[in-house]
Amino acid sequence: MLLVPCPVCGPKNAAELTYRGETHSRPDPNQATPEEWRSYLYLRDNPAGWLREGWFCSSGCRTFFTLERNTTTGELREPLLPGNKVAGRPISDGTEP
Amino acid sequence: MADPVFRSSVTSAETTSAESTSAAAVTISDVSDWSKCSVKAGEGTETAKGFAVALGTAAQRNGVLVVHHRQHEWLLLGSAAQVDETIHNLDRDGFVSTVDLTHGRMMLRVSGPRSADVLAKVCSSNFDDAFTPNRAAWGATVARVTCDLVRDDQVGVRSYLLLCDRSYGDYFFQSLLDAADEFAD
Amino acid sequence: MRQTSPVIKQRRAAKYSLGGLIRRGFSKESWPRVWREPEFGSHYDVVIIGGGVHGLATAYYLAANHGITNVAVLEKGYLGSGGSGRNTAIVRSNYLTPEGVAFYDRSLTLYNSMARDLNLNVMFSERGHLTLAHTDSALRTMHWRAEVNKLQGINSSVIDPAEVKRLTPSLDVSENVRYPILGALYHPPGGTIRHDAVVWGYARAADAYGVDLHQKTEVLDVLCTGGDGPEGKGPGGRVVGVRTSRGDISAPLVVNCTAGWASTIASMAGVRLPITTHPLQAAVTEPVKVFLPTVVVSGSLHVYVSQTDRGELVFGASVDPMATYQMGGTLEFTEELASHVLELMPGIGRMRLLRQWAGLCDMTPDYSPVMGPTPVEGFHVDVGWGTYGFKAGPVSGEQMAACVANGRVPELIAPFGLERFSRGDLVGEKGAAAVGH
Amino acid sequence: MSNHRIPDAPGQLINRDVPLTFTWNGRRLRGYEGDTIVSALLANGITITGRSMKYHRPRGPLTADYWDPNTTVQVGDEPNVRASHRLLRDGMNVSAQNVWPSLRFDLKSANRLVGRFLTAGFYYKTFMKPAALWPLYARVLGTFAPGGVVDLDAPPPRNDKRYAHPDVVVAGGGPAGMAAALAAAQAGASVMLVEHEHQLGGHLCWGDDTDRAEAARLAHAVRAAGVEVLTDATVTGRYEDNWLAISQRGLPGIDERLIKARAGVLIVAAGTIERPYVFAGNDLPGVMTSGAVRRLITMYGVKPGNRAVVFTANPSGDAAVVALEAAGVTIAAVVDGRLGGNVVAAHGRNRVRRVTLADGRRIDSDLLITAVGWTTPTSLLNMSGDRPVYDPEAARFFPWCPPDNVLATGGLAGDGTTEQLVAHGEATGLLAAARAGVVRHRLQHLTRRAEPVTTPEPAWPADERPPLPHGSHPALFRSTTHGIVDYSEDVSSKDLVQAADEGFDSVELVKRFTTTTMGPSQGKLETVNTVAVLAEARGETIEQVGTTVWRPPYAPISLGALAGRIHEPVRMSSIQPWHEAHGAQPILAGQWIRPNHYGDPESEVRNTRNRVGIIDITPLGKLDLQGPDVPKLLNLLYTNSWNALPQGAVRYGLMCAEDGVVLDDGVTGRLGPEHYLMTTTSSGAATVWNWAENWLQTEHPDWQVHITPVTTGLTSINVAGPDSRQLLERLTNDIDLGPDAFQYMQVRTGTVAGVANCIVWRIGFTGELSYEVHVPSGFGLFVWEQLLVHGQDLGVAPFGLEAQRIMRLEKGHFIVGQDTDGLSKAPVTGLETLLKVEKDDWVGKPEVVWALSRGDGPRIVAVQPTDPTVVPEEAAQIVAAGTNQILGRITSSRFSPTLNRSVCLAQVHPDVATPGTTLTIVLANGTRTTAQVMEHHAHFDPEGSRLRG
Ligand SMILES: Cc1cc2nc3c(=O)[nH]c(=O)nc-3n(C[C@H](O)[C@H](O)[C@H](O)COP(=O)(O)OP(=O)(O)OC[C@H]3O[C@@H](n4cnc5c(N)ncnc54)[C@H](O)[C@@H]3O)c2cc1C
Ligand SMILES: NC(=O)c1ccc[n+]([C@@H]2O[C@H](COP(=O)([O-])OP(=O)(O)OC[C@H]3O[C@@H](n4cnc5c(N)ncnc54)[C@H](O)[C@@H]3O)[C@@H](O)[C@H]2O)c1
Ligand SMILES: Cc1cc2nc3c(=O)[nH]c(=O)nc-3n(C[C@H](O)[C@H](O)[C@H](O)COP(=O)(O)O)c2cc1C
Ligand SMILES: [Zn+2]
Repeated sequence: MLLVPCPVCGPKNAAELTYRGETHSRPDPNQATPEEWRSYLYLRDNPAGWLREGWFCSSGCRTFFTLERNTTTGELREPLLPGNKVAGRPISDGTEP
Repeated sequence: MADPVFRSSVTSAETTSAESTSAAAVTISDVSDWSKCSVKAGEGTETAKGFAVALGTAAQRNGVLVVHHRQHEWLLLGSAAQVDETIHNLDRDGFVSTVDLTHGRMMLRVSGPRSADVLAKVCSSNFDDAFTPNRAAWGATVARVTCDLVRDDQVGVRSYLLLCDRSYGDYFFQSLLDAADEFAD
Repeated sequence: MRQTSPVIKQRRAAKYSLGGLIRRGFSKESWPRVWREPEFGSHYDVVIIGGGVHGLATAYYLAANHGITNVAVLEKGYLGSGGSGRNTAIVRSNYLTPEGVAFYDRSLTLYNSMARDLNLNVMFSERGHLTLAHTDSALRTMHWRAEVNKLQGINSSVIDPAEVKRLTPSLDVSENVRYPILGALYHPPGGTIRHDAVVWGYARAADAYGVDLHQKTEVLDVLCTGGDGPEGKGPGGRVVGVRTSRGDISAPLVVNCTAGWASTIASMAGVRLPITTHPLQAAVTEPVKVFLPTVVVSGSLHVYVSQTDRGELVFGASVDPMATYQMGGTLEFTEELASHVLELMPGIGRMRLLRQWAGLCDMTPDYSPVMGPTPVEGFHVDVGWGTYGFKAGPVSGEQMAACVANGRVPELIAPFGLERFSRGDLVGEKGAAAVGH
Repeated sequence: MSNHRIPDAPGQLINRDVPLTFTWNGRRLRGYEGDTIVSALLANGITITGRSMKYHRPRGPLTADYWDPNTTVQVGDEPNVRASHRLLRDGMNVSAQNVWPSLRFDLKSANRLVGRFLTAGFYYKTFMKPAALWPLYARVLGTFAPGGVVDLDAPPPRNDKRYAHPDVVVAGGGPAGMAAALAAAQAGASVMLVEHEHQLGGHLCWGDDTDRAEAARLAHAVRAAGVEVLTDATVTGRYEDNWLAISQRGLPGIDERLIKARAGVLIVAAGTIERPYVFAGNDLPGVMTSGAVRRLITMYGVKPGNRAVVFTANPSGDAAVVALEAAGVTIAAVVDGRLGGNVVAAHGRNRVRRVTLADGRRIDSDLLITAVGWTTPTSLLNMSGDRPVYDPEAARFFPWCPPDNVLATGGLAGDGTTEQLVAHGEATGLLAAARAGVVRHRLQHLTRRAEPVTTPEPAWPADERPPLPHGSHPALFRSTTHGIVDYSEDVSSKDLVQAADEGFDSVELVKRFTTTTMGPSQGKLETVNTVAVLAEARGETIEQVGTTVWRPPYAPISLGALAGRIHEPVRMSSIQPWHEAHGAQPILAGQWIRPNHYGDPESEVRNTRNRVGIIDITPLGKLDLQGPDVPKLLNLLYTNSWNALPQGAVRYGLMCAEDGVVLDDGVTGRLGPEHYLMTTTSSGAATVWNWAENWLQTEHPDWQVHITPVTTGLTSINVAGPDSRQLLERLTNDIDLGPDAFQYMQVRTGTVAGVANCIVWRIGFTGELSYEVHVPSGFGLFVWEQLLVHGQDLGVAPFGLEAQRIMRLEKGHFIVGQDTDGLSKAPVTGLETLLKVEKDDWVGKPEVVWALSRGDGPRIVAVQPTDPTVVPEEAAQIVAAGTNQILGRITSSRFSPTLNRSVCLAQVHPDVATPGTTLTIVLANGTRTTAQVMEHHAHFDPEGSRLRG
């Protein structure tokens, strides 16, 4: 289980937090065209790589915060734990030995 | 009219049996009748300075245990009189609010040399002295219930206060008793 | 587009049969290869990205129904290495909306004749599918589904706990448990199928028509022209080919059938999708003698289970909340799974978990797929299959083939177009239970 | 039994002073304490321990350790017990699995005769016609399912869990693992040493005197150094950030426990596993690995046979010769693989009788021992992201580059003498302790509550361990004949070659087509042989073919252990004990247990409508809101306007999500100048709290609002009915309840039944005059009891959820989530006046505005069936008359005791939402009935005169 660095509590098991997904900014509700608004509602970059995402420390300090995580390697941009990366080779993607 | 009767949320019969002698490896007692008050204020305010408790820790202030478990929030635990007095004397500058949580939170004390082992069966927090020294305060799930935890050793004996929503009372108490079972002597 | 003659020639594939098996048992003659190792071509009429059941079925029906055989299926791993090779193979048609029901029912029809059509036993086992209700509101949803299903002519009804017990004796239907079984949606035609066989069946049959199956061929870019975005990508443009790890291919039509990876391919064409990628995990136990005759799903407990004819219990759950392309799996999944399945069947606590794995699911906001053309001409999608797309493989292939071949969106898939999101017309499957297999 | 046991000798783990009795297929047998089931069976001369899956060939011990594929048995109600690992207990009932009808006489072994047709994947190629018969075939195939029998009525096992946070976890208690644990502990790390077997020592346990002395020395030192030693325990999984699953068995009173450990560093010291050899007859009882006979002889004092042929290509085979001789087994031949010797076939029916060698010799023997090399249990490393590489010189895989917080040592990492292994283990332990120190420092530094660390973070120690050498070993995988590769799946090398010939062109496809490596040992024994056979068939190297993916668990773990204790939180109001004592029918609503009714909900309705009823509605979500900017927040969260809510007033509000879909509803009251109480639905309580916090923290951090949930701090009691005012007046003296002083939609605070700080608001879900009383929960039950005592003469009676549901339906109030669904946008409610499109910003506004202008969304309408006795089921479909075209559905329905007729709410297409429209409803039994769309949502008292009275 991922250790998630809550800015207030410190590293916590991911299960202690609520994942909130890809961050995106809210268009002005009075100006937005239906296209823009619905792209805010539904469309996502969903990158295979670095993703900025929201977390909520739901069973701890109740802070909403964002962090950057690589969706293919599991790395966090601010390395939390030293020594978690596989040096040399990419982490197994499960489809190859 | 009859005088109001205060009742704890722990209604199960075992309540008393868990409160055994202090020599036991672990004792679990229901201390829900403590006064519990939440104070919210900005981090740099006079109110905050008045408490002088670092985030993530707790401290005794005039007989009240002041728990700074969350940003902008303090939990005052103690007797009704002392908590009321602390609230009364708060140095309120700017935006400060208080809510009495006495009735909304149930509180257990888990004490004894094996208390950390009991909690380690139902909570993923690290109970090692280095991570949760005496007077550490934090939030975590315990037996799948969201709790506030405070390490509050009693004359050198390891001890924890656990607060959760009142409605979980029976379930929560039973879960801890069950976890403590293997350490019963 | 140029179509070959309406009478379609199928390359002779050795017919699978008991006779053939016996003859070869004596003669030691070996079976011919299931599919060719084709040469890498530089031009195809249609390029299909993704060698799962959707991509392969689309290729097969393009050839079989429309005579379009100059088709390549590009697969970065081995055939079926995506969701198609790692799903729990539950098949049903008791969906919540009329459009969903019509669509999946067509798929069941195709599955029923598949062994004959593809000359390969896909081991379709119509063992009955039970969706348990533990709360009033879940029961209400079951009724809702049953009523819609009945109007569409689907065999589906709500049954009481006694009937649940009769159909599946290992379930605990007693009342004084944390999650009492208040009833179930019973769907007799639902069941399981051998997922790998379906993949191989379509692959073998498509190959026999001359479709080129390129494994270990990763698409690195989608080549476009005329679009609003950089490199001619994006709305307003059209697709001209793909760049792969083995070279470029030119093609006027490209179909994205990459499920969990759908967003990565779409972004190569400058198209944004209403999709996030989440792992869905599954697990099997060690085998024991067969005791579980039906497929059991519990939405409230986020678990489903069936027993294979090899005796293992196959479990699944709902997707992991965190978006990721990693397939490592988690311990929490097995813990939740075990505690929930023991609520349903307290008698199996001594069975042991043998293996857990994960696949990637392309989740959409309305639990329905995204099918058909995109703002980039020639670039089609058949994605958004989430946790339920295996059962849709045949019908999707059939309809996508028609869509690509005729340049018109067939009625059966019209409700699932990408434009529904900008219109705000989501499909109503969202009301169904969280575990939607 | 005596002639299969050898005399007592050092190293034996059995205690001959404690004989045990057990049964094998009903036959009473004896063994000793310390025996495994298999050693006891062999000591009794029993050599067939089961039959194979497909061909029902007799099988006997092969590796005599946990991974033995042939010794899986049923013990009492427990299926699939590893008999070579499970210790014998007195009174155990052991039986063979996979036999029909009996072990010795197995009818299904007829499959052996048709084996040549049961080639890989044969079922894909046949049973297609006639299609109708496939279910029958499937059932027959099902009877071949291997494995034991689950007793569904057996008492559940006892399991639990715990968490741990060790600096270092060592998987494997052989010499390298013990040395690593010791060194790490001595360097100050907290260490957990996990050993799969019942004792520490690893392969030293079946070594010579020196080996065992070294094992004892290390085991003692490890314990003395304070290492937490777990035996009969397995590291079953390594997940992200060194999150480890450890299964621990055999604790007193606990069958299996799952330990979830967050380790600083994981040391994998899993050793090596001996590979079986592929040749004709290699699955006959009597064919064993060198490790098997050494274990049986040295650890259990069992003599495995009388005359042995030993095929050896390494020191372990050589040592087996010595052990066999010492046990009194005649060595018929030693065939040395290093010198080009080979075995070709073993012959016999139920046991080895003769062996054919490559040089043409045929030798009579009842044992054929093979020592052809090792496979590396790299599974934990693969789970960590490593992809071990094949070294053709050593003929096995080695770790390549695991992540920096996972270290490999011992046989897994290389070869060497015990001293070399121990030295490497020590170096690994030191490195692990140092790295774990950095991890701990970092974690401590990032955790505010932790003991502050003042020293700068130490540098990440580089790996400067001198590597263990890779010994060279002949590449022996398959002889010139075909034999079994995967014993538990009955897959032969011939099947694999056939799969390759058919074009299953990757090892993963071959796995799925043949099921090789998919059985209980998950490839521990068979992967490398599989890969080697495929490489041979395809003319590729082992490295080119690659292995299949390893996945958790390392060794199977019981569902019971994974589940642990069932922690299913249950919530109760302070009055719930009273409800239970008074015969309430409980209903589960989320985590809450609530009273559904007290026997007769319809009479509860009548009593409330005619006199006065009280209901416990504590689960109603309640949020205390304070601060000058609360109105801004309310304006954002609710669709309607909150600018001018007077102090002492309450207002109803509707909430949407950003997509315009109805999220929740409730009332909010203003208690003081900057103090509000918001209520939400019971199920929406947490959602709304988190959601409001989210808007404050992310979009409007400048707003001054404090939110505190007080759902259970306040016990909520609704006092409803014509006499409710009269009842409440008896219990309050500081709140003026007069109809003008305290009007509908107002709130007061005061004392109720002597309890101060109660909040009372006058609103009504039931449509009656009613007061919602919120009491500090410690006194909740007290106030409830007082209401009953003081209202006795008024006929006060409790009512439950069901009565409330009936009454709210009579009043036409919709319930979010029942009458609306995941796609219902706000206009569905028909509450257009609440949708303030002129307000600047509120959540979901754009979608609601567009939905209003389109006007084509469904509507909630009140519906009354033409036949008043017909109650259409909730979810009954509304269709266009004479067709199956769906126009809507009944979302709520009840028989109304007040109106003496059925009443419903429905969601319908706007075309049929006009009052007076006749609808066609399809009932669950298939018949159709008609109903009228009503003018008002409220079936009862649409003017609301009762609740305003
Ligand atoms: C654990 C699990 C259980 C499930 N259970 C069920 C169930 O019971 N019933 C059901 O109906 N559905 C189920 N599903 C869902 C179902 O498996 C999928 O919806 C379905 O398999 C999707 O098929 P597909 O052909 O679209 O995609 P996939 O089978 O995932 O194929 C996509 C392919 O695209 C390839 N690819 C990706 N990127 C590239 C690239 N750049 N270049 C080349 N190739 C690429 C991938 O390697 C992959 O093979 C389950 C899914 C999972 C993970
Ligand atoms: N001569 C022999 O019979 C023989 C047998 C095996 C190994 N060896 C040699 O011994 C050396 C290996 O010594 P070593 O100390 O590395 O290993 P070892 O084989 O002595 O000990 C490894 C131990 O790890 C345990 N283990 C494996 N995976 C585990 C897990 N996931 N959880 C808990 N326990 C686990 C095993 O039960 C075993 O006892 C190598 O050189 C090897 O070739 C020799
Ligand atoms: C329906 C089904 C049944 C399975 N049964 C087994 C099984 O009996 N034994 C096994 O080892 N794996 C079994 N698997 C899992 C596969 O071995 C494999 O883990 C899965 O297809 C994912 O592939 P990967 O682990 O190679 O990534 C099964 C998978 C599915 C989908
Ligand atoms: Zn936090």
